Amino acid sequence: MIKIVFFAALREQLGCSELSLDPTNILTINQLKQALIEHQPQWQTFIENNALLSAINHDMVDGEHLIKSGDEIAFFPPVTGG
Amino acid sequence: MIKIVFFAALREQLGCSELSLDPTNILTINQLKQALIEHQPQWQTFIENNALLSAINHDMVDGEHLIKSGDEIAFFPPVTGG
Amino acid sequence: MKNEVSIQQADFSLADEVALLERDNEIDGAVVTFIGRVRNKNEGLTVTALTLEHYPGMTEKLLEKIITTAKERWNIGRVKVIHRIGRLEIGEQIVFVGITSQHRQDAFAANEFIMDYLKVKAPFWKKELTENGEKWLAAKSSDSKKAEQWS
Amino acid sequence: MKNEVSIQQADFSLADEVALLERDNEIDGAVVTFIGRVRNKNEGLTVTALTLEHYPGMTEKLLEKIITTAKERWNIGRVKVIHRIGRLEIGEQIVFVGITSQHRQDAFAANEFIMDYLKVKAPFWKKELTENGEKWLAAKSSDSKKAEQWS
Repeated sequence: MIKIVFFAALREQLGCSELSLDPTNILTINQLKQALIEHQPQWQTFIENNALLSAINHDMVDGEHLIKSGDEIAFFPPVTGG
Repeated sequence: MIKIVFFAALREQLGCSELSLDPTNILTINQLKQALIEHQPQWQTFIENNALLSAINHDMVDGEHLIKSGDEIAFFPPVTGG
Repeated sequence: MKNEVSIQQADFSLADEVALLERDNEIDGAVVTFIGRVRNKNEGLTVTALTLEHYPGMTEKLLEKIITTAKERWNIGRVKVIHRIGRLEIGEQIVFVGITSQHRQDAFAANEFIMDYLKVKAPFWKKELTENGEKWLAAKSSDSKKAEQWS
Repeated sequence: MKNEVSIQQADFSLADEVALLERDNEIDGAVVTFIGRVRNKNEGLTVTALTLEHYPGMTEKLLEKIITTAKERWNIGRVKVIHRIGRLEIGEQIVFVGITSQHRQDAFAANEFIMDYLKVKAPFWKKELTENGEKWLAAKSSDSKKAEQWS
């Protein structure tokens, strides 16, 4: 299984802060995004937002990055702290 | 009369923090330095120190600057605050 | 690296933090601090409060990385970064960066560097409560450009 | 310009000074402070104390001029400069510069600018009490070069 977490505006748009998925047939971040949209079609606009950032196990990654079972994947908007 | 003040290492070298002079025949800072050396020949080395700074009425000035009666003239080493 | 980063809801005391940076530290003559506070206006709107969300775990890791980079780049002594989360009212402290150094130039540069990278890298998000309702802040391209100047 | 400069023997409280800069000031989100302290080493010698002398009147005038220039050059809010005189022991605070601004970059730059100019322009002189006796500090050419970078 993989754990997926969402933050800030994205968390509110999806109405979801965390979910778990079986990563079978999901190789990359981009494929995970497609799986999420199939899972919840109303998420499409928000998940396909080009500004969205992704991290695996607390490291920023791009869409081609490989996913393995046990990973924690995060999606979030550009950061605005400080 | 003009008031002349000395600070820091220069004050200690001269053994003097303040003196008053009649500025007759003293037109510039450089001429004032010569008058001080005539007044106290043992001051020569310290007064002729090229690093010495001078101010008239709290504004930094160079050796050619004109002096007038009532001025406060200061001589001091490069500053080291902060 | 121990205790150099703190993510907390509670307020902090500038005096206490600086005292810790200075304690038993007789070699560093320069101390530079930055404090970011909630201001009452942003992009023309009156702000009444902020809510700060973060990604626990990733935030600390990123801030520690930024501090490590700052230490490699400048000759600095002690470092402390505090970032608050949760609801904050106007005028409240949000973020603190404190640096000691033997050289004031290094303390200034490292402090500004840490703030610039924190702004664009650390996973915090601000939601403003304004006169027009709640609003997630948009990231500013000027912040990205400022951070790029260090590379 | 009122109360922006203080030359004093007494110590000062960082917390109180920052509180004054922040009081009734809900627009400036950034506060940058610099503190210079007496360190225990200088140029390889162990220092036990410092004595600071200044030129009363000229010091205040020069610091006010430097602050005016900083305000022309950067978008800053409030400014406070404190410089202590007299005998100071190891670890004691010597100088404080505090700046508030709507923009952290301006607060950092103006603070460093004021310190750089204070160092080379304001008529203060430090005498160190070292293991080898008393010694007036020599001005450093690196300080002059640093100040020139702003022009």
